[in-house]
Amino acid sequence: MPLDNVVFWVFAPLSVATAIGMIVVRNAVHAALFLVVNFFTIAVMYLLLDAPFLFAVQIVVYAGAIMVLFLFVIMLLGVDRGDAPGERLFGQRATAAILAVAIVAEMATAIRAGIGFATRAPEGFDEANQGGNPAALADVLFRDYFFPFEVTSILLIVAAVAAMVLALRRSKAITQQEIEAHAGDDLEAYAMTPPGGPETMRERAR
Amino acid sequence: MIDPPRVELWAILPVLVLFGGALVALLGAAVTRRGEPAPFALFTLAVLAATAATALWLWNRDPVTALEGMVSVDRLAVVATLALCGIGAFGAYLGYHYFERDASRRNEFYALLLFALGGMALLVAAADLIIVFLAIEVLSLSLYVLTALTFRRGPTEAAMKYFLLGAFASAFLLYGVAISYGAAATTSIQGLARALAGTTGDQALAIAGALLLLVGLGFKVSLVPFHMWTPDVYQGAPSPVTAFMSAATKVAVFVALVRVLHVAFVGLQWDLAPAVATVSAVSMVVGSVLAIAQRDVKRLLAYSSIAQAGYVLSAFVSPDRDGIAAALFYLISYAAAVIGAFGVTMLISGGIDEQTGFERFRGLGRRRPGLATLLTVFLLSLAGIPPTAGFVAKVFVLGAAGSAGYWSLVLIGALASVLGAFYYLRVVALMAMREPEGEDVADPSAVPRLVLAVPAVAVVVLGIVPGVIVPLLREAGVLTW
Amino acid sequence: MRTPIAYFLLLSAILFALGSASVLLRRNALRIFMGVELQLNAVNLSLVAFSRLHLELDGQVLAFFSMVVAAAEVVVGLAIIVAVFRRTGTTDVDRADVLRG
Amino acid sequence: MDLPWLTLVIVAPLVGVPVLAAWRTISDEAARWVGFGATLVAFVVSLGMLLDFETGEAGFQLVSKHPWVESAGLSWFLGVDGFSVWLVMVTTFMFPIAVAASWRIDHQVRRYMAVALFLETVILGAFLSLDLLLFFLFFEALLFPMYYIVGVWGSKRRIYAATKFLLYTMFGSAFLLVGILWLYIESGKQLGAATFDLTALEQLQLPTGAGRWLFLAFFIGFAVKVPVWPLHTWLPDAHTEAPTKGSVVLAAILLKTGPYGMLRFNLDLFPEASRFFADAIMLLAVVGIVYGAIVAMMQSDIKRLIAYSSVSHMGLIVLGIFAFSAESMDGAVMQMVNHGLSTGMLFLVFGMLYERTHTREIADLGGIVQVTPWLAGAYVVAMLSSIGLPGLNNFVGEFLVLLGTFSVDRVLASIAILGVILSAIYMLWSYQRTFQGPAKERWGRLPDLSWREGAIVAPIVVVMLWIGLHPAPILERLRPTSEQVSERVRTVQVGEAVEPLTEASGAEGAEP
Amino acid sequence: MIDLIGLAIAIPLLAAGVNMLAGVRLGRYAGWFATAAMVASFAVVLGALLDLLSMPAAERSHVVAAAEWIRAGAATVSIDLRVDPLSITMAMVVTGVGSLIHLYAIGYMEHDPRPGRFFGYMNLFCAFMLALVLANDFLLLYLGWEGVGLCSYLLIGFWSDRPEAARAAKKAFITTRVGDVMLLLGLFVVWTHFGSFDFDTVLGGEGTLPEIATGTATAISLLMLGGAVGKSAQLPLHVWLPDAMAGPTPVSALIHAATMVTAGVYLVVRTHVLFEISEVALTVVAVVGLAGALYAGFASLGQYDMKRALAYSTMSQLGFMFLAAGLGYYAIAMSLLVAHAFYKALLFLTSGNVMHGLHDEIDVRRLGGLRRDMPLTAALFAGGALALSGLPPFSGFFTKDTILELASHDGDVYAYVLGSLGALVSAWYVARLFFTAFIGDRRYEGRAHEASPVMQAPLVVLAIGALFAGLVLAATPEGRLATFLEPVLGPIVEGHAGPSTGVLVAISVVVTLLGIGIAWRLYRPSQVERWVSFPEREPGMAGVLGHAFYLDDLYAWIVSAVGLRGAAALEWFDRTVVDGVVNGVGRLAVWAAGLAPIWQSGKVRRYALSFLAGGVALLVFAVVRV
Repeated sequence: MPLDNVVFWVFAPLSVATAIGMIVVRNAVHAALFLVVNFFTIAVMYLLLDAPFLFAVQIVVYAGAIMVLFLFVIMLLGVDRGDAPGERLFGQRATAAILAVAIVAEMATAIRAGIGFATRAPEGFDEANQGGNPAALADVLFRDYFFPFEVTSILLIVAAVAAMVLALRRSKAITQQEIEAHAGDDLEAYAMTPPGGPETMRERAR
Repeated sequence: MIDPPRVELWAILPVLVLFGGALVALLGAAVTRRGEPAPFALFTLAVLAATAATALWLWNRDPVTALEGMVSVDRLAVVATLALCGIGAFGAYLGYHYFERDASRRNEFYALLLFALGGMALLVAAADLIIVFLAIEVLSLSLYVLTALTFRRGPTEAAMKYFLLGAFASAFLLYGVAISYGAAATTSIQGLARALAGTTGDQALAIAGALLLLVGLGFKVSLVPFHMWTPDVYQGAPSPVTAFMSAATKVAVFVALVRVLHVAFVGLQWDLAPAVATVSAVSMVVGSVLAIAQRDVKRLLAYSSIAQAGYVLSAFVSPDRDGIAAALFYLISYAAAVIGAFGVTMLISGGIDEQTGFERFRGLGRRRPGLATLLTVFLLSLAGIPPTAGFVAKVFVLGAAGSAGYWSLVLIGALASVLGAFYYLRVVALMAMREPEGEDVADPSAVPRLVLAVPAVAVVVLGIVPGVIVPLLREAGVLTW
Repeated sequence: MRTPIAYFLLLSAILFALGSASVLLRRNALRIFMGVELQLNAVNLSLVAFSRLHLELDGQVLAFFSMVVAAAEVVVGLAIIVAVFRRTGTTDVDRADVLRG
Repeated sequence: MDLPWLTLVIVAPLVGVPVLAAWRTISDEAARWVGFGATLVAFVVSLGMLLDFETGEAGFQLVSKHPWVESAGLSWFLGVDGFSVWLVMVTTFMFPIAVAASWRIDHQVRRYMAVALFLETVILGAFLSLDLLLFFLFFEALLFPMYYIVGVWGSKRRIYAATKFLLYTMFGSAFLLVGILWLYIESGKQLGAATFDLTALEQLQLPTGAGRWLFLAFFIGFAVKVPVWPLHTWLPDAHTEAPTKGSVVLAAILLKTGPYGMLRFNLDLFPEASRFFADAIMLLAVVGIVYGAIVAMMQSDIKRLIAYSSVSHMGLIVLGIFAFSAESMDGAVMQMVNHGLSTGMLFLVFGMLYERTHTREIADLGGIVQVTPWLAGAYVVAMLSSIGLPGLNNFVGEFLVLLGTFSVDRVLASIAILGVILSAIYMLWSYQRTFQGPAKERWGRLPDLSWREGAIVAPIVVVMLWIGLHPAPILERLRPTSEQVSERVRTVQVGEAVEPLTEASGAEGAEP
Repeated sequence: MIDLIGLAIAIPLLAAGVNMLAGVRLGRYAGWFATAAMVASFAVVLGALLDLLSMPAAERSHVVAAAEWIRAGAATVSIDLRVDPLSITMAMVVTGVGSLIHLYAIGYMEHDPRPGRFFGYMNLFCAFMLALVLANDFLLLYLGWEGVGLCSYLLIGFWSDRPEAARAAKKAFITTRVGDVMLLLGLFVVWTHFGSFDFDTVLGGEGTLPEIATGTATAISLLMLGGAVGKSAQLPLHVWLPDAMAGPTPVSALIHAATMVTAGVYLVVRTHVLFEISEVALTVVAVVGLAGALYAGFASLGQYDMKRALAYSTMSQLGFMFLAAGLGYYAIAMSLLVAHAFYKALLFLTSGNVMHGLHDEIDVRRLGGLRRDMPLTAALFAGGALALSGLPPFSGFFTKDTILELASHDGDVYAYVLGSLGALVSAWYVARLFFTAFIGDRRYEGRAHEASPVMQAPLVVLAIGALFAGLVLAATPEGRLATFLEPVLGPIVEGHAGPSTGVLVAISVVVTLLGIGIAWRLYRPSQVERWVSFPEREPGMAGVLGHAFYLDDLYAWIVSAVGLRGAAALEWFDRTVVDGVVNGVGRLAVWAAGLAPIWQSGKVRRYALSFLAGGVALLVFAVVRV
């Protein structure tokens, strides 16, 4: 049994398992950690698929940056404990399960029709990877895809602006005041009232 | 070493202008916190004017695919860009009028608006699925923030819903890109077209990719059943934002859909059309039916916009230029009407603390005949009652559907428009045929009314002489291969 | 390499499905968002697999872009969630149903 | 002189609109005069049109055709023939009267007049346009003003009535739209360029199946407007809740767009299908005649009663159209005009009474004759006209329809003629209960007809007598057209398929 | 003069217009004005008659073209007036008797607030009646036919504040309308067969019969008979006539005795050609007439209201006319028509005098002995009664009994016997009226004042006519009138069966006297208590006669029980079912819309669910190829 098969059959189940774990565990932090593991497994898959550069990026960006950010926010908001007790949505789980299975089945049939389950990747990927994967990648990226690359910069700017606008909004004082104002609110009461109902009273009172 | 790529920046001049303007506005906002909003508004209008000018300049150039096949500059893109500029201008003015009276100035609004517009302008020119994806992300992120911009409970909740579902949707969109790539070994729209044209045999994978793209884009234009966010977000978001996104997003994304369905996957027309027709029919019916129960005008308009999306989509079953022209005409008339409708609603709802329940509109005809008349015109157009643009638009799209032989779709559309008339005219009746009650919080100033009279006039003129733009739209309907 | 490409694609499909499942099942906004991240990764896997299949690097580039997009989304998303939390003191999406009907 | 009469006729009423729109501070009285003046202008212009109308010509006259949306094959295509000319005349004739009758409207007069003028323009457009989409545009456009008039100036349940009217008729025209689009697409396939031009569409060769489906689509669209039993229930509500003018316009003119559409489009475009469905439709019509009359008998509300009488009368018109004999078609068109006059006048006079008593309940009224003999007299004239007394207008139409039908189908004609008896019953009965009998003291001092009201009623009476005693001028302009149409329809054999088209179009034809 | 016959119609029409519009101005001169108009019209007709007489008998049929009325498709209807012996006779009656009644009405209506309208209607009636009789085609005839119906409606309901008057008017119009519709259908058949309404075409010119199948002829003539039955108040459409007496008495005299009700007879006589082509129809006419004569005669015996009694008598007399026509003696029918016009008008007007003198008291039980207070009236009534009862040498004898005589000569035993019975009853009821009302001692308070001369004068003229018209016009079966009418109606063929004329005359006189005798026996002054209390003693009998064999009540029951119930049911059906469906659809839509909150629950996860479901559903299009 060739090595890549072994690796695949070791990490694929692990990946699925961690994904499931991410779903089922109550504690948000644990879920995040499961996700980190899952990302590792995916990174391994990249390795199998001769994408070493992405393997690295995956580990750095996802497992590193993004998930840390997640954990940080979870800690910050202190919402690590599982979902607060509340009414369940009727039939949500069953339907979700069915739909998940269904979409897998559909994609499976589509893939089968498209490329067939047995098809193996053709050899000769190295031509594409001349000068090593990163270099080749850079080649493609900065020639064919230079414009999308520019667009991503815009995208990141927008993201930054968004974060700025959303995070440091008005002066802290008002924020505090608002939090206090809303601390005691019965949220169900909101549920009954249209947007800016009692809300607006308060605004005017201010 | 790398041979340098061809960089025809002129091709994306409008986009560049918009993004540039956005950055300037952003710096301005950062520098002058709580500065006077007026300069920002004027600046935004100027930028939009410049954009429009560059777009017009592009009109007469031969359609090309530039930047290594990433954007294609054709008349479709130009027309769409012009429409977006118009919508953006009204959005900017409404926002100015809206935030003017707010204690904490939100001048980021203009920057974000321009970013969103930039994303849209890019989207309508996209010639590669990756650009489609990125552009949609740009405009989405901007819209998420715009939605939350007043940080009241409604807007923030709306923003969160919009974001979560939006991210969910973009995952599908990306999956669609991936599958298409898998099926055709390229993400270039024209490349896809060529690849799929050649191949024979089971196209299941390609179709799956196309459908996933349809799902992702369908979410943005709120087609049933991917519409669920629409009522909440439209109602929750500040009215000017709602007005802007309900009009602009639909224009941009539908144009992208034109490229995806009528260029990239035109080879699969016969497989995709039934799916498109189904979604269109369901959207028309569900949107219209659910709107009937609404007691809040913003929400009602949100549902109506769902139905409207269905109508636009019904033109997509026919791939010829007339179908595209019909869709464009519908989009333009819809944009004019809906931005006007939300604008009037904003004026009536009394500022930041929006109160858009029916009770606000009772007997408006007596209190504010001007506003009532404006809103009536817009609603009539949305309902598709002559002599407004909405009527002609409906005839065009249904005609397009008919020319493709989807007569059942035509009939459903025609019947759904009856339901439409029901709830739109209910608001009219509310304003004209009932006695006013409660105190009057409607905006007294006259300027916004004059501004909103412009789309009203446009709607009527397009309804009486649609000929003024139809030829242009048919020009735009000619797609580059 | 012997493992059929389809296996990777199937794995990616499964992960995509699991991701969406977690969106449907969890009530904590953050964990819903995690589900979305999982979906994006699944898609990346497909992209890379396809790029391997087609013997070209475009797929990997696309995956790279999608990572960037994911990062951007995370920034905005977390900011929004925090804003909501500041407003309502919860990240439970089921509590956020003022807007409905 | 050859002016673009038809365009002028259509535009004429609009002359008042800018005035009303621009001059915001206009006094109510002035606004009324502006509205009245504009309608008068329209009437005068239409007289000009009538003068230029060639007697003895069967086809379309005074045609004016200008491309409108070229790429969409849409054109401003107007024309008038023996059918439409009289409907135009009755429209322009009744409108000034209707406007004058609504002199008592006292809120939002400016808006009211503007809407009224717009309504007249749209109705005239519907009668004159020979471009299907143009027609449909007008056909749809007249819904909203009517909706508005009923809903804003109507009585208690006005919004319900207005909405019902609007939705019901829109429901009908939804099918009509599908039919029109089908023809449009088909013309694209057969004639090269897709067009809405009626004269061009007549050239289409439709497979039998398609023709029948299309016929039904068109028929439903018009049947709701007529209304053909059992699609009539919007009518009583709308009539009852509408203000007097609304009822008058609705009864006198709006309903006519339905039978006119059948006459102009169903018969012209789908002769074979017309033949095929004729029996069924005639049956419906006869049912409507008897049914409407009987239900009218039982109404406790005068306006409802008149409304149901309309159902009965309109049934007669449809009967005449689908009997396909030249006489019956003449009769049908005559009847459109006459029903407009007589029912219009009934609503008018009753409206005057209503302005005095503010009740529509038969039970509340009684003994009016002694108090206001002239008003009662006017009502009697309208009533007699409506029950088809010879010497008054309605008789001519009824007689011709029944005569023409009798020569085609004796049984149906013999049943339909029951309407003549029943109409006498419900009309006289209601008259006895409302106007005759001992005078109630609460109506003790109702004022009799004022000069203004007299002046409103008089012209109608004159015209009624004129048509009743000397209909020749109308008939001789009518005859060529009706003969032509009936000829065209009669020559077609049922089931005789025009040479079939491509399979595809046939299949599509079976779809709408 | 004959070419100006149109004036005979135009003048009253014009006068009617003036009277109706400006009657208020004219005030009490309205009556004189109207009467003048009638006299003028009479003069015109008279002139026409003289012209006609000056012509040779053969071409005594003159058509005056007036105008074209309706032309549609192939249908052309022109307004031509026909002057021939038949129409001129009718016209004479209408204008002559009409003028007298107008004159009378001046006095009778002197206290009415709105004489203008009254006389307007009267003139209008005469105009229509003349149009009816002078018409040269069926459509103009129909115009007049409906017109007189209208005027009768207006005049019966003239005192519309009296509910019974209003009801009677409506009843009259609707009942006759039933007949009119049959006539209309008849016209349609005529049209489909002849393609014309012209008398010359339909009825054939001199001697030439129209070529038409017996069946069609039967259809046409029966339908026309239906019309005639309606107008002439014959079985089974007679129910309106007695109620019609609610109108002013001159109206009863003019419309419901002298002229309009005879239109039916005129129609039958005018179209006798068609009737003859199908014998069936003719027989039916005879049967209807005979039945009507007997039925009405007995019904008249049961009436205490003088005018109702006279109404039934009118009906029975009309019955005799139909009998005559049915037996083929059209001329005799016409002469009876003329005579009847005189004496029945006379009788009505005299009873009008009574009402006038006793402020509308008309119940014979509260009359009696009137001859003391109003001798002239009594005398006139007696004259009318004699004329009607048919004692020689008065007109009734020369007309009614001639019919019987001819019948017996033709060997129609049934017709003869039953007819004689009818004659007996006629004598009986008219004598009854005289005895109960005028003989004996007063049963009313106060004194009845004799009518004014303006009312008496016309009566005298009428009385003369009533008594001697027969003698002048129809002394023998081939009397003047018959010969005058011969060109139109053909000669009278007399059979020779049965007993000789002398015997028959004797019998008829005996029969008449017998009738009068019975009347005297029952109603002579000493018997007052007996006949007044008759209903108490014989409720059954009195009920049957008084209610005219309950036919009217039967109709009423059918109308209310079947008609109105059914209509109410249909109205319910319309409201709940037909309209219910419509509103149901609306409610359905609203209900469906009400489900929105269940779906749009505001829960993101639900939204995602629906989203995913949509995606899955859509992907089906990829895996399952359509």
